[in-house]
Amino acid sequence: MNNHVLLEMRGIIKEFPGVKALKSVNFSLAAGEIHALLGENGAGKSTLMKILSGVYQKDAGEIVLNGQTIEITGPRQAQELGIGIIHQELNLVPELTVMENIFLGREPLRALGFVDWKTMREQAAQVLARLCSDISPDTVVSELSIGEQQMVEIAKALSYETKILIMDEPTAALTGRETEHLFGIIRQLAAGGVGIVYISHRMEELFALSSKITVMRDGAYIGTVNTTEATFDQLVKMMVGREMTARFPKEAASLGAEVLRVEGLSRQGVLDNVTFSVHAGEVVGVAGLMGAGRTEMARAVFGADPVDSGTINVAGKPTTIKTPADAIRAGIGLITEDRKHQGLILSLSVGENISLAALDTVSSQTFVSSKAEAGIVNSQIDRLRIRTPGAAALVKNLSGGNQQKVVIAKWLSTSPKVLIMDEPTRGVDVGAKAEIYQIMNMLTAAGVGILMISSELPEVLGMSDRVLVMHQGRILADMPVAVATQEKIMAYAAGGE
Amino acid sequence: MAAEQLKPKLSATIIRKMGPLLGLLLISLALALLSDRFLTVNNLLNVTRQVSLNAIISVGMTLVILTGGIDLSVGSIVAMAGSITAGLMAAGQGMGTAVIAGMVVGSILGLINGLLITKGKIPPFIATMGMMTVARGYTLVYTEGRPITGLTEDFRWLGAGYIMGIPVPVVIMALIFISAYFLLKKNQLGRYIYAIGGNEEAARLSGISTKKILVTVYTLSGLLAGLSGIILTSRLNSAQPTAGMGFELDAIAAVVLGGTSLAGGLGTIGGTLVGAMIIGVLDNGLNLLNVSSFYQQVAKGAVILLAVLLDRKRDK
Amino acid sequence: MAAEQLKPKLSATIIRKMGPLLGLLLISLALALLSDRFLTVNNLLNVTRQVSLNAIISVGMTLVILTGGIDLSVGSIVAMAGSITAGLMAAGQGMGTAVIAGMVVGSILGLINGLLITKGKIPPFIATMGMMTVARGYTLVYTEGRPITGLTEDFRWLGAGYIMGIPVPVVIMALIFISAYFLLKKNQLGRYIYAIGGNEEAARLSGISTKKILVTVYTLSGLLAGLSGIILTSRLNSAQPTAGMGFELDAIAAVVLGGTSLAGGLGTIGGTLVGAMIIGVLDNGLNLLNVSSFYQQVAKGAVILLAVLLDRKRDK
Amino acid sequence: GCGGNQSKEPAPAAKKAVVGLAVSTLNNPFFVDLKDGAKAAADANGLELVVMDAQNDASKQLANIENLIQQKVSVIIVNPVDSKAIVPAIEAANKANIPVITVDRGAAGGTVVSSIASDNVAGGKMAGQLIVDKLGGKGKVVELEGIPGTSAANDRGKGFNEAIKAAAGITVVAKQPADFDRAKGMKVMENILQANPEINAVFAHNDEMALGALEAIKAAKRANVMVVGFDATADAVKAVNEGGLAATVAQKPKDMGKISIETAKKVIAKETVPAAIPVALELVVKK
Ligand SMILES: Nc1ncnc2c1ncn2[C@@H]1O[C@H](COP(=O)(O)OP(=O)(O)OP(=O)(O)O)[C@@H](O)[C@H]1O
Ligand SMILES: Nc1ncnc2c1ncn2[C@@H]1O[C@H](COP(=O)(O)OP(=O)(O)OP(=O)(O)O)[C@@H](O)[C@H]1O
Ligand SMILES: O[C@@H]1[C@H](O)[C@H](O)CO[C@H]1O
Ligand SMILES: [Mg+2]
Ligand SMILES: [Mg+2]
Repeated sequence: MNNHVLLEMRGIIKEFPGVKALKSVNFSLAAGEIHALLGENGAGKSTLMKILSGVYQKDAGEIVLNGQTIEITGPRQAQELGIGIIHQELNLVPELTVMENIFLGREPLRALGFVDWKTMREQAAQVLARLCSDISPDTVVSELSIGEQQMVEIAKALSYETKILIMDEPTAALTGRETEHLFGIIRQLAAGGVGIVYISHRMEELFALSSKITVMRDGAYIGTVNTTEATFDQLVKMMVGREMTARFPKEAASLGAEVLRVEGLSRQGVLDNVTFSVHAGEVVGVAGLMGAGRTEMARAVFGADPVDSGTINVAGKPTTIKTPADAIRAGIGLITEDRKHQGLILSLSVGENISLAALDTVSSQTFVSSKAEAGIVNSQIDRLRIRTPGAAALVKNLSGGNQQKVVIAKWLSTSPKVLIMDEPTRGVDVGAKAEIYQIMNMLTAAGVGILMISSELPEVLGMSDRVLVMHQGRILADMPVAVATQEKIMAYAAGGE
Repeated sequence: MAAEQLKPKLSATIIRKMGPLLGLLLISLALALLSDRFLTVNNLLNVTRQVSLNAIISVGMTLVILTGGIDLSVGSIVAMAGSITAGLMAAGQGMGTAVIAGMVVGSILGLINGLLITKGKIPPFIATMGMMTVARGYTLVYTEGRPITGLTEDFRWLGAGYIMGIPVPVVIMALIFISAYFLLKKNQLGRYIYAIGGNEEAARLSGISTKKILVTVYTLSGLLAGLSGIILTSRLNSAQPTAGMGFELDAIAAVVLGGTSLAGGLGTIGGTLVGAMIIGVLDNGLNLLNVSSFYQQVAKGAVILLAVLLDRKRDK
Repeated sequence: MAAEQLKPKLSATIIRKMGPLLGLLLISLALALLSDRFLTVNNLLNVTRQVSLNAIISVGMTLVILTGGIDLSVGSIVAMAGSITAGLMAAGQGMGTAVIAGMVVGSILGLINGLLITKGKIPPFIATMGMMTVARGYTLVYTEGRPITGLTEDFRWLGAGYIMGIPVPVVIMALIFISAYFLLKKNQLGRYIYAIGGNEEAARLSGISTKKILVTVYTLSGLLAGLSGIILTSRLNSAQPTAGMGFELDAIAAVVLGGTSLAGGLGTIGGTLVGAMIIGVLDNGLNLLNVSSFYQQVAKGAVILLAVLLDRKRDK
Repeated sequence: GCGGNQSKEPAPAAKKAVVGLAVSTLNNPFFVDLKDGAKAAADANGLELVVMDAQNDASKQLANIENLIQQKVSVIIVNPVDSKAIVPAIEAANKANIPVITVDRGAAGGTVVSSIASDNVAGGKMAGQLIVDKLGGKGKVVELEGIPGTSAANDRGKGFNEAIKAAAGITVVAKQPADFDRAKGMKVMENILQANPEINAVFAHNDEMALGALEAIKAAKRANVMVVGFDATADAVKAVNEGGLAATVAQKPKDMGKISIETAKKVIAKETVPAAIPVALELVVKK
């Protein structure tokens, strides 16, 4: 076997103003190995990989590639060294086409810097075909859904020869089918001798895919284990430093009256006669493949997008919802799937983000009472155990999981009757996930109805009371969780019976 | 650990906020050393009065820039509000009516800017650039290209009077800055302004009526430009159809020198006051030092660049 | 289904691109009906020659705006490059040396803009605003506030000559537009310009040296402004220290009227040509119709707003 | 407390007296000449001259004069951006007991010890009369206007139109602003030429626009169009002598600058000076 050591990172240290992100981390990767990197949100996984791919420069430590100590000074140089990366955050140019994005910075050229479009299109089509994707190379990226954009990112990383391929949560926006294709390709690459670094918060993926798992905690290296010898509980303990009880700590709440009833919601080409209801204390899970229209449905109910027809009842009363403000007034909250662009104001503090949708309740005449505001902000920070230096810290400096909790806190501050959660645990570590599930329990116990859109089937099955399955803008199935199985859901999601 | 992390960040923020003030003090120190006329009570009152016109406009510009927008029409609004105020007084109206009319005109032009931007979806740069041309043209039509005189006697007080030894424009400016400070720091509207500038879509999805707030902000900018135009008219004891040309650039420079980001979402009103003072002190100082007018332009541009450059470098 | 979806999108794109052209045709039609002088070969050549100065600057402005930036210094660069070219000729240098020197001056000023923006991290609006003031001031210093005359005879050809019946400035403009078209459509640099405007971080992570490209773009903008200044000097047979004032607004208007987004990443060079023609035809038409000077400004601003408004509305 | 100290300083007998000159703009050769004339005269008369440039902005000029008052100059010579808007500035100088002299353009109020000016209305009339005479009272004329709203544009236009109206056979076929700017003068003239197949004369409110118009006329190869400018700048006088321009109204800005300094010197010496010093306008035609 060709499993010689490709890469050694030793004693890597990296400090950001006020944060020691990496405190002497070691990591090594062999050719043909699929090596998972695991750790809580903010443990330093992305930072370590950004150093390897030339985005950040290390403060101290050593990187040895093929036996040679090297300095990586920029993304271009990392590429030339054969290091490819799929970043955690999408990094596409929305105005350019799929193929232009795939080959950005490495366009096939003819004389005088003129771009060879034909070759570019052919090669892009080849990579996309390898991923079994039907995205056209000529589509403008802004017209793609997040999931599709994620596929383009993957195609981009696959489009050139790498010796090391880093994948930082590549499946966060993918559903089962695309994930399976991707795994096939990853195994194929590894068989060809490529060393793969795989970061994911989905534990079952790590067990299915990786051969080794390195665990980090608080910027420190904790240890490396062989996947076959590792157990779920052991890994979690390494990650969070304590035992964790249950993965899906679902507590059944008693169902109350109907809090949300949506009837005949339609929008040309996107939503087709969507009808469903949510009761107080109930979690309704929504499953479906990428682009099934789940996000569109959530946005339509929330008044973020216009609809052609349909009625909405909140707590038994017919309600007209034309804007998000209408929805909030009626008692609906929406946790968007894209927290960076739609959920958070990155330039504001944690506290200002948390109180943003509930300023009315802490103001007299439009003047904000700092005391009342601090009251709700601090109680949310405590209640959700948000890890932040304080309410005044900038939200952009928190880890992904904690940012997600800030978004949840914002909506809890409005005391909603119905909370729509679109991919609420996307990119969130197991520990924080369990905490979010506990929050959901807390809410349902208090009589809140939850509509939870999720692409993780275990989560849908583990946390819902009822499951809806969407396909091409329609709800194809509405069943109690007791009768739902992965296979059944997948069948409906694909449009079958 | 939490407290530990808070400290370095806080002091960094303070330095960031103090940067412009430091710049102002340095420039003032240099001028005080070069000219014995600079650091007199009289001259400082003089500078502050000169600064007040731009500073008042800059308050509105700060709000606009905080939302991530820009207002190029303020100079033309200065001229139009001033002309209409003067026109009414020349036609026999009292000062009160005329002043209110001028402020209403400024507000309406600002309102139109806001509607063009929110309802018409025209980028702020273009919407307010169009307004700049139209309002200037209309002012010329209204005044027939001539200055308007024959203003009432009491009207002069606005630009030339004193309240307890402080020039009236300075008092007005102070009141506006204090209000703006509270608006931005303590008020819901202020919070929403920062939120829109930080991430308009997220603000909208948090239930904020972003359009209403943007319209309010441009209206306020128009109102303040109008007020500044009225004070200018009083100072000159006549309305000039060509008044206010280029004022937009001085206002934008004041806001940016004060540390507010043109991308929106970040900045303070106190910074803007400091920024406006830097420009005013520079103008005044270069005059006192008898720097040739051509070199004055070179120097002014260079100092502004240098100040922003140092500010940004320090940030790194 | 894919093909089905593709069609409406394609035709929508075409309409989007045709919008400005439609506007130009409508305005031209109106003018042709109002004035029998408008639609003559002579006048059309005349308009095109007048437009060429702004159009050449607008090509550079298009590149800059596509990256998400802005260049307010072009008007001052026009004056400085023109003055230095004229100054050299007046001092006895030949036309060739003088013209090259003028273009080098434009490029250097653009280069400085680029460095201030990339190395100095000054926002483009502020960096080029500072340059606008400094370059204007320096031009006044250099010319002592007077026009420079005494240019060589052959130099006149650049602004007043013809090549096969076509005015030389128009030929130059055409060559520049064709080059820019290929640059943006077919060339790698063009890709990078769009990429930086669309998502600078993504471009950087793709290994593109964004700074180098930004510096190149601002340098090109300076070069083209310089060239325009040289042609203007030839047209006037003298260099004016006040030349080019306000040119930046016309160039920005041309780019935006042409459908390019001020946020960067979206737009075409063909649109800019149409945008520049709209402004030129408007100026020419209002002159032909002998519209009173005051109303000209109102009309020009209103038409620009209306055009952008319709363009944006249709987009919805 | 330092303001009081300084006024108690002994009067610097040996120090040169300082004269402030607040010019409307230095972007225009006319005012550069005025300033140069003043500078030369100040040097010759042992005075220190402080020049301020308002860049054609009335509010900037007010600030300029306030700053001159802060410097406690002995005399302020002002070339107003606008005759009416300058009044508060002059009143402020009056209050500070600094004598004020106006030059080129007058002031509509305040106490001015002497005003040195050419009469722009009269100048416009002279230009108009010349055109009427040369055309034999018949023909089509164009008026290129200065920056809308400036007193020079208003007054010259007024004088010109008074002269033209007196001749029934003369019609103004186009009247467009070109902002005292040569490039705009050329562009506007090009368009006017397109619109009007027959044009006999052009009056431009200053030489810059006249020279721009001349280039446009030459390029269009239109013969027999007489162009009259205003200011008699060096370029324009040269063009008159070469037969390009028909005439220009000379304002003698250098003399204005010189006379204003000489007047200031007399004011400092407490001599009496005439309240109005007219500077002769002169029609410059080919010698
Ligand atoms: N540019 C930055 N400036 C300041 N702090 C940063 C920056 N990038 C990361 N950090 C901090 O460094 C730490 C490590 O972050 P990193 O993104 O590497 O975590 P991660 O393990 O990838 O987490 P996640 O699973 O949420 O993606 C966190 O505390 C984070 O807030
Ligand atoms: N910005 C956009 N422009 C054009 N089409 C879009 C856009 N966003 C989404 N779509 C399309 O709308 C449809 C529904 O997308 P949506 O994001 O609602 O799906 P989803 O079920 O929420 O999937 P995901 O798992 O990706 O969130 C898809 O066909 C998608 O391609
Ligand atoms: O008298 C001057 C000159 O004619 C100049 O050309 C424009 O401004 C006027 O006031
Ligand atoms: Mg990460
Ligand atoms: Mg979705």
